[in-house]
Amino acid sequence: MFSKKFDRRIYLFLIFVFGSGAVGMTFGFYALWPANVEKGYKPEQPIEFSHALHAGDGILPDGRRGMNIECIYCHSNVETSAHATVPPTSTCMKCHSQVPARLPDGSLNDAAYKTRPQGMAAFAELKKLIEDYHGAGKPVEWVKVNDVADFVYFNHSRHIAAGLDCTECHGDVGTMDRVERVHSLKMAWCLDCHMQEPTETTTEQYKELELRGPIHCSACHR
Amino acid sequence: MAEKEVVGLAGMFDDPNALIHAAETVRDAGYKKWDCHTPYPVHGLDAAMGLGESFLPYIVLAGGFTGIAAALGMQGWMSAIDYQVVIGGKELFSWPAFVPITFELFVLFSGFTITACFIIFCKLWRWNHPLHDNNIMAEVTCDRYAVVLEAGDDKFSEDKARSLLEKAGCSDIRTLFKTQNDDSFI
Amino acid sequence: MIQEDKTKSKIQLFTGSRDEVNMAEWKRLPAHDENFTEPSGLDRRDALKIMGASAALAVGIPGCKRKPVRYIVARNEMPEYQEPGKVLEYSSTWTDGDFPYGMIVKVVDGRPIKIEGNPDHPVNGESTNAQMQASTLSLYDPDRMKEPSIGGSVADWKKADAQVVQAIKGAGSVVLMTKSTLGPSEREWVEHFLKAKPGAKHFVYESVHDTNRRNAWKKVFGKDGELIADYSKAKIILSVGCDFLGTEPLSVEATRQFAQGRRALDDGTDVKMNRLYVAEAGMSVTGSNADHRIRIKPSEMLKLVHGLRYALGGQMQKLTEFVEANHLDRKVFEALAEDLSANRGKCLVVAGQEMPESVHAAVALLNNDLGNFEKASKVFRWNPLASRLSVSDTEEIKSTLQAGVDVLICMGVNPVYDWPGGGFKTLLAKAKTSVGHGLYANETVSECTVGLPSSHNLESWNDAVARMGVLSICQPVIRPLWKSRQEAESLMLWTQQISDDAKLKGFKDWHDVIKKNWITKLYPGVKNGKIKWQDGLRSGVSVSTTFPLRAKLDTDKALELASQAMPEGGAFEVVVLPDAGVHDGRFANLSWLQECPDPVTRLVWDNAAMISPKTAISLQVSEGNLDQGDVVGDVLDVSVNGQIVKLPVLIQPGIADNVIVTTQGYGRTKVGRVGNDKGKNVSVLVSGNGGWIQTSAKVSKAAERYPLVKTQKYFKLEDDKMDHDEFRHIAIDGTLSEYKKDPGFAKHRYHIPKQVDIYNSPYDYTKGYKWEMHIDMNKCTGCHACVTACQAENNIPVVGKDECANGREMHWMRIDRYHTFDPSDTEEANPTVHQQPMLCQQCDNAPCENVCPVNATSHSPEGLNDMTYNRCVGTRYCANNCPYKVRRFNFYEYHDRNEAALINKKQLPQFNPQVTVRMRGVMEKCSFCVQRINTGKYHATNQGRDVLDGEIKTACQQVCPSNAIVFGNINGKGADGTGVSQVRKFKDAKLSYNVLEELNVKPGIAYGAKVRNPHPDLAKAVPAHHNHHGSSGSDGTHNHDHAHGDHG
Amino acid sequence: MSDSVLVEESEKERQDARKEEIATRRERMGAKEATCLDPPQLFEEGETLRSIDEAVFKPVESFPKFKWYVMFAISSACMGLFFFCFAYTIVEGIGVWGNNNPVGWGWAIVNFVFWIGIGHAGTLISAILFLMRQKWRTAICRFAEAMTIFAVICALQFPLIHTGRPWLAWYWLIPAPNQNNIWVNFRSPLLWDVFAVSTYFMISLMFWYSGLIPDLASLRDRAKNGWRKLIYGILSLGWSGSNRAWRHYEKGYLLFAGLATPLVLSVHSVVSFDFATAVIPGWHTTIFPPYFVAGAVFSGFAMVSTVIIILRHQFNLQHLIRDVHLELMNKVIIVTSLIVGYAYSMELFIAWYSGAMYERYVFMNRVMGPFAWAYWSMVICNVVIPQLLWIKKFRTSVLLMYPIVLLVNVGMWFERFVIISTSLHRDFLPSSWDYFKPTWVDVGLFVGSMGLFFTLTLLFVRFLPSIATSEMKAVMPGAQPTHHGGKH
Repeated sequence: MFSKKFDRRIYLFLIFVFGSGAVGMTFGFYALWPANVEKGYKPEQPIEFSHALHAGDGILPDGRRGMNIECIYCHSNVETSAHATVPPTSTCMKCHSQVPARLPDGSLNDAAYKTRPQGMAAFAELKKLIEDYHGAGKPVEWVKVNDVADFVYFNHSRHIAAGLDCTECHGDVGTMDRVERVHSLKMAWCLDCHMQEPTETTTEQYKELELRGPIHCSACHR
Repeated sequence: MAEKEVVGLAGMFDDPNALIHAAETVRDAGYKKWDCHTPYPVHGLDAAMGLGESFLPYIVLAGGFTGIAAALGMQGWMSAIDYQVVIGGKELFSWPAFVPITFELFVLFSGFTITACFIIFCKLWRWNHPLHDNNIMAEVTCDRYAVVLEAGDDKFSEDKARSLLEKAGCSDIRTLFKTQNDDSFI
Repeated sequence: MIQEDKTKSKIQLFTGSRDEVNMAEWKRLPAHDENFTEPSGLDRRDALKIMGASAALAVGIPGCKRKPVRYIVARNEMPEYQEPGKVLEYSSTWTDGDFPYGMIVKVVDGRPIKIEGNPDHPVNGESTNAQMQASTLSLYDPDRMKEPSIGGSVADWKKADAQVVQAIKGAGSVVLMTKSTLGPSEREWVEHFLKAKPGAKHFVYESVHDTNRRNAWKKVFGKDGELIADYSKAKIILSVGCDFLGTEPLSVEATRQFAQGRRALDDGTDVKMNRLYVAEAGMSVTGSNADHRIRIKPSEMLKLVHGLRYALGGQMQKLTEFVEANHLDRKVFEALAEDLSANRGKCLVVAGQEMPESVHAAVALLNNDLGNFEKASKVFRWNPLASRLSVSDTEEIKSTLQAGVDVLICMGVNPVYDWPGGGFKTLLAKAKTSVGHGLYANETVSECTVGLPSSHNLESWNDAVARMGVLSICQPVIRPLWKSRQEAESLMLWTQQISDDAKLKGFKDWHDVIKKNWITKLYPGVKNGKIKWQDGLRSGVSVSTTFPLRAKLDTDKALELASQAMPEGGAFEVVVLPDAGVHDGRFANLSWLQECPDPVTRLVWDNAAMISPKTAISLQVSEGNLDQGDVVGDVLDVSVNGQIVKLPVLIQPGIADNVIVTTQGYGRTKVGRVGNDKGKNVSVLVSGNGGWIQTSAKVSKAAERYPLVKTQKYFKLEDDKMDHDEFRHIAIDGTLSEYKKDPGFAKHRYHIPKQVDIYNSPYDYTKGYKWEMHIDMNKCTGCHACVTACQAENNIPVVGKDECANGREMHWMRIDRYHTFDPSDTEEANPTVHQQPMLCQQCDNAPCENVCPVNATSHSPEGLNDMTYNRCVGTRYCANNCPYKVRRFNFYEYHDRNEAALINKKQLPQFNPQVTVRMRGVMEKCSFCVQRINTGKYHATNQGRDVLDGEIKTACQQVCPSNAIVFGNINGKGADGTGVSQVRKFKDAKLSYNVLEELNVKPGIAYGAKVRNPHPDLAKAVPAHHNHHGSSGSDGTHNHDHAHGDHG
Repeated sequence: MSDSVLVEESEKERQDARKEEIATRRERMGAKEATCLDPPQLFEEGETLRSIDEAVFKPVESFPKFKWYVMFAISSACMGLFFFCFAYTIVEGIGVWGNNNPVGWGWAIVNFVFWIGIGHAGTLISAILFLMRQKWRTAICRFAEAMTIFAVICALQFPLIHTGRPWLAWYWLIPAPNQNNIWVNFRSPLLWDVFAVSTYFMISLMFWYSGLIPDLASLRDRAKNGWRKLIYGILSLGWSGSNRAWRHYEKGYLLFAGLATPLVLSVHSVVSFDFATAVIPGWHTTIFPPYFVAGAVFSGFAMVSTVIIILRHQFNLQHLIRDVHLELMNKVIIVTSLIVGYAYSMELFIAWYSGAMYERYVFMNRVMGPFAWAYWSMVICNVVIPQLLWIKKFRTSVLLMYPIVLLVNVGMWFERFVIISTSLHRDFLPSSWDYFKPTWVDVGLFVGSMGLFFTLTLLFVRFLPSIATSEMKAVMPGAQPTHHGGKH
């Protein structure tokens, strides 16, 4: 029974068990590692709103040119509030009840202009906005992309006042047709920045601690 | 049945004193590849076989110190360097609080080292043994003692070995044959 | 649709300004038909649970990797002033209670979440009481009446109105019963109604009222109105059964003024110390703050006052006779008489609203003798416009109803529950049509032919007069959640329909009435009335200074009234008082108030027969074996006029012997799932027209037993088994003379060993922000407003009676009460009471932090002991290792667990979005309102400046009527930018000490030792233990360092 | 199990062989009259190497008796209760226990410390007695080591389940990299516990298993059935009894014993640090580490006696685990009982002597307060009753000693209960004082953990040799050479 062959079988068995365990663990950890899961989240939105068109200044695949609208035009509370705030549809309508929409080739949709707002509704997405939502008095249910857990109390205004650019967390939204999550927005990712050398905008207390931002618990959790 | 390959010679004893005597005889005869098999550790056999002190303690000590280094390194790095969480007004590297874990890891690493040494030096990675094939194993794990001379030894020849064992006072001498074909891998 | 985000909304404080509700916007505020009360999607707890579950399944399938999809629901139009997560503050008035305090309502995303006092309001300022705090809870109460009903079946308003109007039109006799706290506009429309319907009668009904006092004053002063005492101006205060710091209507103002009169801490040289004598039968909040307390049966009160009058008139003999007859301490009375006569015009004698008219007349005479009504004296003012109406004669109501009426309208009153002596149900049944208008389908409303749901205080327009010259507006901050209508509007609509007066028909709704009245009555002839109206809404109150008014006492009439002797006392006397939490029962469905410990007894969820220890021995009853955790105690049969109530026994030192004290407001049967069947209804023990004192009651031990739950079970600072030296110096007090000799006596009371740290803290607390708190026990009266405010601010769950019995209440802040007794007081009859607010001490060397294995509690550079709920695994080690035992563990999922007793999901909108809702298995504790600190700090930092002193206030600090709590940056400058911050000043005061300082945990909260002000002749007796301990204090140079040095 | 045929030998043949053996041995040893100074007689006359094997391996190689099935059924039912209560607690929350606000730790931690303490006797018997060359340990060391492992398994259940969120606790307590970038708190005694107890478990397991290897080899070689041979063969890791292996094995075993000895002291010291490093009066005492270790040894020996008395009776091992072994264990029980008794009195004395009022109060409260019944149960069971063992009759008679060791187990459970509950329920501020009352879940978990322990024990005696035969053999009279071979 206990031959060399027996030994080899046992070695093979052990190699198989530990090997597959190791491979499985590695794969499992990689697949479940929150940073890997969270990044790249790009859900479909009720209205295919293009940040690239509105906020970007590049040329879109369909030839339209980005309008380079400042973020704060729509996300108007970002400098004063914890929330950047997704604008009410009335904000969209400030322009879309006035400004003519453009056709895919970039030319002005004169027909739409003349018969507005019904004409503009020719554009399916705009139609949704103008008729299904704003017209019907129904709120748009945007899918949250850049989301943190409920026990994290992130304050936009503090970060803006400290001199951060929107893109540092949200990525270059101006190039995104559909918004995508570019960072994990996990605690470790936040700490990457907070533990850096202090900058000029850091408050005195954290400068003394040689930190860019606070790293104690109640800074974010309460 | 074809002629079997001889892998060694086993001399069986019933008395530990005889075993010691036999071991001394074999040792003095200058054999290198040989062993004694006993159901329990027999005192004095190491000397009788010409084996020195086990070197295990030094390896284990090294393992233990690795544990201490790992413990202090881990605790220091995690508490004082990587994320400086201030706890109860204590310093970040509050070493007195790190002592218990350092000690535990010393013991743990030492223990793992012993186990590893067991597996390596007691050859616990090897299940096959010629004694199995010649039905001697059951006796030496119960109540008999065996002196086994391996065919691989330079001085080994079946007749000389047999006479050596006889000289050592052995009355039950058995030849160990290679019984199984182990060529195929699985 | 009201939230930016269905699942949560995070808000920045301090951005809110107090705004008018634009009428157009108001109509757009969330209403019951929107997805307001049923938040779809996940709430925080679910998210937490899912987090936990997914972590538990950490090796799960990669396919289920994403958390649930969450949405941002953007509005179509953003209402004016609103921003997602922004706190809007609206001025309003509290009309739910017995006094119209001004309040600020904090509204987030259309949800009112917190009540604060209105700083512009001259009566209460920024302070509130516990009941006001619970207003937001009652708004969202799912047990409220939701739609009108006719004959028990659901109806709509149109039908109900039609039926009521038709009934009134065809009726020969109409009776309108209202509560006493009607605002001026409501009073006006009651008049309109009575004019429009000849033969209609208006009765004012309350089960708790001050009409005995008002009637007496009316008789002796010759005019209707009320005397308002200014406690800050009095050097000697004598309370004759008056709980002016507790259940009396003006307690918030009285507490502030009383505390102003007890200043020892601010500066050693500026001591201002009144002396409070309390003569009472029960043990009240006021009594527990007394310098001298006289335990006396209620039937003896009149004699006491007369005795004092004689004594002041030189006839000491009469007083001595009285004192000896009642086995009281003669020295106390001699001291009292001496104090009163030495402080003519600067003393106050007040009598409780429970007292009969004769006592009030006698007290008025006593005050008159003492010159307190004279012009030079500032202790009393006459207010001709009282906030409350006098209640009607209950006998008159009874006889009217017994004669049979066609229509009976009960508006906001609940006589079926609390009619004195009971039995209103039969009277109600005599009315052909009965209309009940109430917040709940309560005992009365459910008996009425037509039941109508009232809108909540926070959903209604109203005005209120606090006193002459103080007029405030109540404005809605949310559209009615249910199909309810405020009572006044119903009355207006009915009046319009039965009246021929065209003027009345011009009003569209109650808002019109309030607006017009405000503009025309307050500013007659002012052209731009609209601006005045908006100013009014913004500040919430209009104050004109017409005070002080005075009244002249008609001594003959007073003498005549005062000579009406009180009935002689029998074997047992019963006193029925309003409850500190649920008042007269109207707040019975509010779990915060049910679980808020009684300020005196620490009883929760029940009322009880409170008796003295001696009475308990003579009745052979006990509270159960509390030592063994057994709270099931004996029950007494209390019988008055043949009516028996079974009341569980609560033994409370300080109560007069052979007196049973109990509280109203319990034993509700139809109020809601929280309040139903809690405690016993004692209204049968009360007789009509303010008969709360029953001098001949029969009391016997009943066969059954009943569990009574107190959140605190032990009240002594020393143990009987131990040497008398083993006295715990936790709540430290001393006398005024002791303080004058050694202002630092609190630190010298016992030996504190020299303290050495083996570690140096990594933080330098002398720089930047370091948040600390100071609690002045001189000012704290133990009213418990802070406890409820903390609960409202921090989403603290209610756990229910059973869990409280198990010691699992969740209050982050509690007020510890301790009793000490004079060594001669072997019966433990008359305790000296210590009240000590106890909350997380934010220790710099926090013992809780060291023991947490997962770093869930750690220290912030600003000195806060952070508790990170999401990191906590719940070992409870931190709670064990907390010397102050202020950490609270979520043994169950309390927010969801018990549908009936607890805040359930429908009250989710009340939750403060700034604070994480903790799940089961997580430790929690006071965070110094870190959400307020952070938002305040962000606000200041964004503006490039430091936080100013007083800019950030904790919830408990903000609500405290006596300003006992001071919070701030210990390293900061004063509010004016110079000097040091207030908290630093207080902490550096000599009177300040740390609880359990010898443990060297370095608490961030310091306490100001209580300085008692007994009469110098009696100072030795009180406090009891100090002769034994510490340095004698005779050596003025015996300073702190010395105490440390000589034993180190 | 199909091969559980005993090696049949005719009774006569066997007796003859034994007689012969005795005669030769006597001769070899130079028989003389026994004196009281002689080491205790650990073997019956006539014991042979083979007879030990047969006696020890019989339960493993034969079908169990009906009694075994009955006991197994009962204990596994209790184990079922344990897992039910476990699940119930996780589903409902810690609220189903009696814990409340001042008493944050209740029966769960009592049970934890109790089981850890039980476990310590195993290591002590194995390691410390090994270092002291106490030959009598060989009969009981294997069982005691197994008991250690099972007791630690029982103990490990409690720290996990007593947390509010065990689904997070099990991996947040390990310093593993994570997305929050946050580590554990190395200053917390609970984390020391995590390291100490898991180290203890690992070391005990390795120690126990290394001891098992030669016996597993014996079992392998005795096996007739192929599967049995295969399984024991794999488990014995190819042990051949080679002296070149024995050389390292002996040294390694000695090192294990040398490591396990300070480890066992450290583990219970660390467990006692849970209390000793806290600020709570009654916990904050420097006497705790030695006091806990002595208590652990005390309770452990009592538990070994409790179980082994039944075991040897069940499997007819009286000739190997002899009364003399029990007597020796009882002597250890007396000594440790005196140590804990000293600790109890010293606690009271120091509390009085310290003059610290909170400290004084806690101890007065222990003696006279609401938990006095628990305190006095503890004193009577742990200090008073064991004194009966001074009487030889009680030391040697199984019937007389059995109630005593049972009561020691009870008393030691109460000791932990007294330390935890009485200190917590009344500490500094009287306002927070309360009482602790257990619920049925508390009781279920404790009784259930007993079930878990006995289930594992019964499986152990069924499938593994419960006496270390190779060690027994080594200390048998005549087993070692009379003259030690050296270089001639």
